[in-house]
Amino acid sequence: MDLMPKWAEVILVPLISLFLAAVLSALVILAIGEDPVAAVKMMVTGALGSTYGWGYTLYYATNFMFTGLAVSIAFHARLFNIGGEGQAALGGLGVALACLYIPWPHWSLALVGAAVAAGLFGAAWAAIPAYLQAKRGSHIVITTIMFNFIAASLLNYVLVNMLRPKGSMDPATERFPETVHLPTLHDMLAPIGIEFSRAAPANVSLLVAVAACVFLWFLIWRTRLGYEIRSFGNSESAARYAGMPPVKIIMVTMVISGALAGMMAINNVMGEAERLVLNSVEGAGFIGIAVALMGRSHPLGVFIAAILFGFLYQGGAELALWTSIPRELIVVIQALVILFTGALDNMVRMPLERIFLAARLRRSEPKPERKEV
Amino acid sequence: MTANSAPAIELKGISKAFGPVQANKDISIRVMPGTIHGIIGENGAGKSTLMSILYGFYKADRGEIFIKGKKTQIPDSQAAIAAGIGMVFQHFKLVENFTVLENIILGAEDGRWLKPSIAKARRTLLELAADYGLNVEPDALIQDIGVGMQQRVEILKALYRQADILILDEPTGVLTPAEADQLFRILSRLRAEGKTIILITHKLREIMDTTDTVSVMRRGEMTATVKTSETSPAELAELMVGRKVLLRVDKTPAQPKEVVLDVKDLRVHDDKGVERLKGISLQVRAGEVLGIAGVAGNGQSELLEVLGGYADGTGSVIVNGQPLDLTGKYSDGQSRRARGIAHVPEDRQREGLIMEFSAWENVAFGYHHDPAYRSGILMNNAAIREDTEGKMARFDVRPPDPKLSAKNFSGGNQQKIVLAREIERNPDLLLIGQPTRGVDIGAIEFIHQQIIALRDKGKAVLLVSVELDEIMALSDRIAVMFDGNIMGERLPAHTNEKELGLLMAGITDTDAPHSVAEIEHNLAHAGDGEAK
Amino acid sequence: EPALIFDLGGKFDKSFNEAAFAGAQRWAEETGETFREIELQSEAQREQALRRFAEAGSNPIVMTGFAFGDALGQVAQDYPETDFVIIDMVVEQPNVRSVVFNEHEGSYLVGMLAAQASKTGTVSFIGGMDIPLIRKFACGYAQGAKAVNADINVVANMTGTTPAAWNDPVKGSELTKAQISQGSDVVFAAAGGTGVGVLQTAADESILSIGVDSNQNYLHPGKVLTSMLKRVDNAVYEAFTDGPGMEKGFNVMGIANGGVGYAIDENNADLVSADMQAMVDDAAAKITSGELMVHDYMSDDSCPALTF
Amino acid sequence: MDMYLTLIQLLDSTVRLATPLLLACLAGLYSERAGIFDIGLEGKMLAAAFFSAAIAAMTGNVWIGLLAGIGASLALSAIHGIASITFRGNQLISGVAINFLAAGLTVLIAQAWFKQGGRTPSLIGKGRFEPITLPFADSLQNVPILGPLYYELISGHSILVYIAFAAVPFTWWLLFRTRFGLRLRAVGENPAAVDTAGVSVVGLRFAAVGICGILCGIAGAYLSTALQAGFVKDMSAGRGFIALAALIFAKWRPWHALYATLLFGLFGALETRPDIIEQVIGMKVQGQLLAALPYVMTVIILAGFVGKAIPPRAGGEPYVKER
Ligand SMILES: Nc1ncnc2c1ncn2[C@@H]1O[C@H](COP(=O)(O)OP(=O)(O)OP(=O)(O)O)[C@@H](O)[C@H]1O
Ligand SMILES: Nc1ncnc2c1ncn2[C@@H]1O[C@H](COP(=O)(O)OP(=O)(O)OP(=O)(O)O)[C@@H](O)[C@H]1O
Ligand SMILES: [Mg+2]
Ligand SMILES: [Mg+2]
Repeated sequence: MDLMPKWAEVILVPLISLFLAAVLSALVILAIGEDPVAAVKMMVTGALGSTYGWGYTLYYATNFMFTGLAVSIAFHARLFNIGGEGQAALGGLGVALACLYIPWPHWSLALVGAAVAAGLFGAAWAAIPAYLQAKRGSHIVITTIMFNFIAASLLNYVLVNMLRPKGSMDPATERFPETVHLPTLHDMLAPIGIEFSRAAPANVSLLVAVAACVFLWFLIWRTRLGYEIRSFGNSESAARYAGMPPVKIIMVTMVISGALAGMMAINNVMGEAERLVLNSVEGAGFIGIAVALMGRSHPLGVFIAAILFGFLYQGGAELALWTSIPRELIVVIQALVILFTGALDNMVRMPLERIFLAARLRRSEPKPERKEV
Repeated sequence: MTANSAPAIELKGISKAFGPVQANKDISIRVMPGTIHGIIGENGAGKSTLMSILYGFYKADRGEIFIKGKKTQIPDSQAAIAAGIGMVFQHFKLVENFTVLENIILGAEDGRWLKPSIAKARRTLLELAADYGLNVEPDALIQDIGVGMQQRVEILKALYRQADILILDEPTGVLTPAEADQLFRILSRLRAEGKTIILITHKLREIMDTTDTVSVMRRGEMTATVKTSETSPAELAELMVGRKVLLRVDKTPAQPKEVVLDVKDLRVHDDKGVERLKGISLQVRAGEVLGIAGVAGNGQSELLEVLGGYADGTGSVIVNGQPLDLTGKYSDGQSRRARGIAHVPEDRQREGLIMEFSAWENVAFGYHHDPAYRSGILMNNAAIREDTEGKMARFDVRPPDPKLSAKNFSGGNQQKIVLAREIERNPDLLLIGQPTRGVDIGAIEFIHQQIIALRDKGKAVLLVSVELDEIMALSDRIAVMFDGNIMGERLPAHTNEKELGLLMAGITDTDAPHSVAEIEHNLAHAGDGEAK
Repeated sequence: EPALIFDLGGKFDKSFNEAAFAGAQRWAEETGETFREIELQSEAQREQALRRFAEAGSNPIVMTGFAFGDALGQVAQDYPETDFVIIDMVVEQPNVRSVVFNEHEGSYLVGMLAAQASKTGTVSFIGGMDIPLIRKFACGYAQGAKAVNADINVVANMTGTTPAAWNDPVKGSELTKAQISQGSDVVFAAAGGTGVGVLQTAADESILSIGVDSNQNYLHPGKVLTSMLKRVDNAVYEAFTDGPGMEKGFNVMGIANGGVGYAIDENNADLVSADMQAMVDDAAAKITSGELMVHDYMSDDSCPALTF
Repeated sequence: MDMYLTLIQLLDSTVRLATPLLLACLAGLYSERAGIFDIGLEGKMLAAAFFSAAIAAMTGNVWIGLLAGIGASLALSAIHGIASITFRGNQLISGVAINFLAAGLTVLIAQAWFKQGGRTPSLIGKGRFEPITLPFADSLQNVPILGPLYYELISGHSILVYIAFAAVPFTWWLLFRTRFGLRLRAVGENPAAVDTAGVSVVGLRFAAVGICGILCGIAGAYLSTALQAGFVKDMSAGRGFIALAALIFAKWRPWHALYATLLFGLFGALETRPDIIEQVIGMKVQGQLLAALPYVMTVIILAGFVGKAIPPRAGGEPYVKER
């Protein structure tokens, strides 16, 4: 018998974990001498109190959807992709090259082209660790970490020595041409009469991210490939027995994962900065881990968790702006979420399981024992 | 040894649950000093759990333990060792890349520094070897010695800690009959010295031959404790399963036809480069069951794996006149299925099923590319579910609920799901490993019937089992494997367990007299040449 | 309410950003008013920070660092009612005031002091991020040193090629040690927060160092020869004082208008003799009068006194 | 001779830069030998760097600072232990969480305590570890060849450097010559064997994780109180990951850990001396390449192209007796 009903597994456990993380975060805020209630209020007004706030919240959420999905699909194959950061950085390079060197007639075509380029670059960056894992058994966690650093060095080199326009001092590409500028929510909602802040960077990539969520749900739960990925993730030996080629599954999964992480760049590089700067990913690759853990690797969960983290991110930025609480508060919250929903999962789960078991035994006691088989 | 001396061990009211599984229910037992006490019971009856509690590996939920009449708390193995208990686990607890000596002193070192401990252990080991004939190479790495030797190391570990109560959990599962005989001689020696021994086994013969008293467990409960001299195998079997047992399979003589599987000079190397199959040849015809007997770990698993498509090999394998791809692109489970080969793997939980998947998802497992189960790149879930309902009904899987996860079925029902999936494909060749491991008597009968029925439909069956009884009952021909070779083939009617046992120990000249030492040497050095 | 945005080195880099902070503080103390501020955490936040302050109605908005140039070019258009001040960069928008400094002139002066103080005949320079602006420092420094001692050996290193180079004291320290082993006994750090490590190591190893932007003489009294002052504080102070509606356009701050200079205080009084000071002041006067032209690296991307 | 002095200077720099890597690498070695993977070395170092600098700045006593740094690192170790040993959680995820926790908390606390944008004040006087001049260093300084070697390279480091180098033979001896070492290695290979031998798996693993915490604590303290005179945010700058790379490079062996970290330290030293590289190999090498080199080399090692690295067998797996 399952120890817990499904609703407890998918809703109760994450909620309790989240609650614990929130309580600890509040304590941290108290400890640095600030008022948690006021902080939360400020975060809510800053992130959700205006279309400007929403615009940033959704902008960040878009990033996190991509990276969260990237980590999730890898989790389904029991692969831990810590390399989202590097893959997204490379995706940015793909976007920059596509936008700078191809004369796109219209943003919509540019979006498709840039998304493909971003996906390809991200996928390529994930494919190497995947290949090494599949063929040489190199632990993918370590190799993807290493690839994050290598990506940082590579991008640094490319921006400083190759893509930096002549005479410019900062290591960044030049601005993308006007034609590839993506419509923001302001542009998209104005025709239907909704006034949305024009300063906020949320843009059409949000729709792409939502589509990616739907696509991934379909891929994982409805297709034969998804079935193979899940099989492999649950039991490698069984997948081998069934004749599902491990090399193919690892490669395909990681390529999809890397492509998703890379595609984040259509949001931050193409949609927001409109040029490639150093460290454009800003840790979103790592936040993807927290998002995937909290969302239980389910696309719907990832969607919700990404919005939550978008809120935290924007709210945290507001806090940093108007109070003396540094932005690092978000990093602490993120750490606590990863800790409680990921590493300390059993701390929440074990007592719950015991409670449900006891409840079930109590329920079944009065009746004469019913043999199950 | 006097009648009124306190029992060496007394357990009172021991209960233990693993989550929802009640592995031990209110168990009480007394074991007198200087005796060999047998415990028998089906798979999953709770024998290992009970002994692990006595050894402090698990903690009981309830109950008391008395050692030599004194109430003793055994919260961990340290306490058990202090109380003079030693245990040889069903699955050995050795550090593979440590030497024998290091394994022996682990946890029983003298003082903080290793050198003197090792030196002392080396001396003691020599003495023990002289006393009991337990010879081992002290500086060999565990990963380089055979299972029989590993078991010796486990026994030596217990003796080194001066255990006077020794628990052995299914010690003979990995031994040849001759090796087992030697083990039992050692146990008799130990008993003669006043040590108390608890012996867990499935094999009624071992119980009858060696024990003084025997306890029977069933479904977590202790059903009886009797003097061995006052009982019979039939009575024990009945106590074990709760009803009369019929250990015979009704079958008509085989009518072999054309050769379906033709294997020639098949070789397999494991990932360390050790040769596991050393060029074996065999044939299976339509309408017959070829049984492969042998001690676990002599290449049977590799044989199934390479035929099933998930290990690479060299040599020639021809199925229905067409060669099989042994290393290339078409050497995988999918291609094998396309060739009419079905495979019930040895370990259903690791290979045959995905425990987290529902029954219907498992029924599609390996056949998810089947046109009936798919639509385009998608899975046709509705069709699979419907098909699963039919299969569950025909194979009497209980409960017949396709949505239930595989982990929530009992072992026997899990095995039935795998069988239904593979047999209903109506394959030309069925590869089947350990078909009834961990399955209760009722289900065993059903499974055996299914295998014979497939044979009678004119299909070829290659059966691998470590249970000699099962091999004898089902096979039309028996091949014995030892150290990656086939030692010989026999017809069931013209052989017996003794002869098969010698073959299983690598001795082909079965008519000549053989010393235990020779057999031992053989087993210890199986696979040596390549290991280094 | 005016706002101030610090670049990646952070508000307390003891140098460039801290000078800006000091200017804002001075304004706040004198007027009793308040200002808003934020330290950037990453490249990608520049635009958000600008927009957020503009949205919230801060005016003027002052930012320190060339790296804001691109983002400001975008944002300034969206908020025509807001005045922006950018330091170290020129942004041509009607509502932007661009303040740049003649760093080469100030560096020239401290280069002269370095050459006079050096006993080994080797002085050195440690830059932060390798960009033309920092080369401009190095080039002025080398010219000043060579003006005193034509044979002097000038060793120059850059910490890195990315903004992280502004905040890597460990590397600054290792570079200093490397330069000491090459004979240097006066080191000039134009490296933001990295300079903290340079000055520390110089003090530990008993050589002289030269601070930058702010007056850093106090960091290791008696061990910092002088500091090349870049009056970012004045620029910020003036921007805040002028307030909304200020004069826009292009401001150059050089020796002539007190924008750059060198620091003498009680911490380094013993290190700089009256002779040294006289010589340097003389050069300063000549620069002011136009009699002496210090070559500006950024004018033609080359340096007569130093190769990179 | 000039070349020789340059070389000495380069090696001197190598030693300084290798020291934190070595300490962290040995820290990881204890933990991973006991079967607990630790990608949280980075975070522990960072936390230790902050707390040692902060407490040293407040008390003016670097030894109290060192203790505080070790304490902070141990606290994070305890979290890792509770998550991965007690609650049998995913060790990798726990490590990731610890890295973020340290990155965030150090800045938050630094800001709350010192209001200097996530730094500590600069350490002065007794607030820092000063270089130690070994006996006779001054008098031997002018002996040709050996003099500079002894004076520049061997003498004149802070006490923590000597501790780090002494930790190598000590670790070797502890692991391979003592009862504790035998058990520690066994628990990383097969915890069930240790358990049934009557030794506490949990105890051993916590001990290993604790040692790991202490060593990371020293590594962090070295960064902020010996190599530097104060804490700046993110000061560990990926060194924990390089140490992890070195650990794999060293195949979990103490002496090899020394060689690996010295090699990676040399890369760091070379980054500050582009002139030397140019002299030796005759062309300019991009700093980015040097920065990436340890990671690239680790990937190559991991891929098994140069000697396969086999981690302890039970590594990364929680020890589960009852399902
Ligand atoms: N560590 C464990 N966690 C959860 N359940 C367990 C564990 N060990 C055993 N069980 C369950 O407890 C029951 C009794 O198992 P046990 O191993 O004691 O049986 P056994 O009599 O030794 O069987 P076998 O003959 O197969 O060795 C089984 O249902 C088994 O699945
Ligand atoms: N490891 C386990 N985890 C969860 N549930 C288990 C586990 N092992 C057994 N069960 C549950 O306990 C019940 C009894 O299982 P068990 O294998 O002991 O059955 P059984 O009575 O021996 O049947 P069979 O003879 O078919 O094996 C099953 O219904 C199964 O759901
Ligand atoms: Mg058992
Ligand atoms: Mg069962």
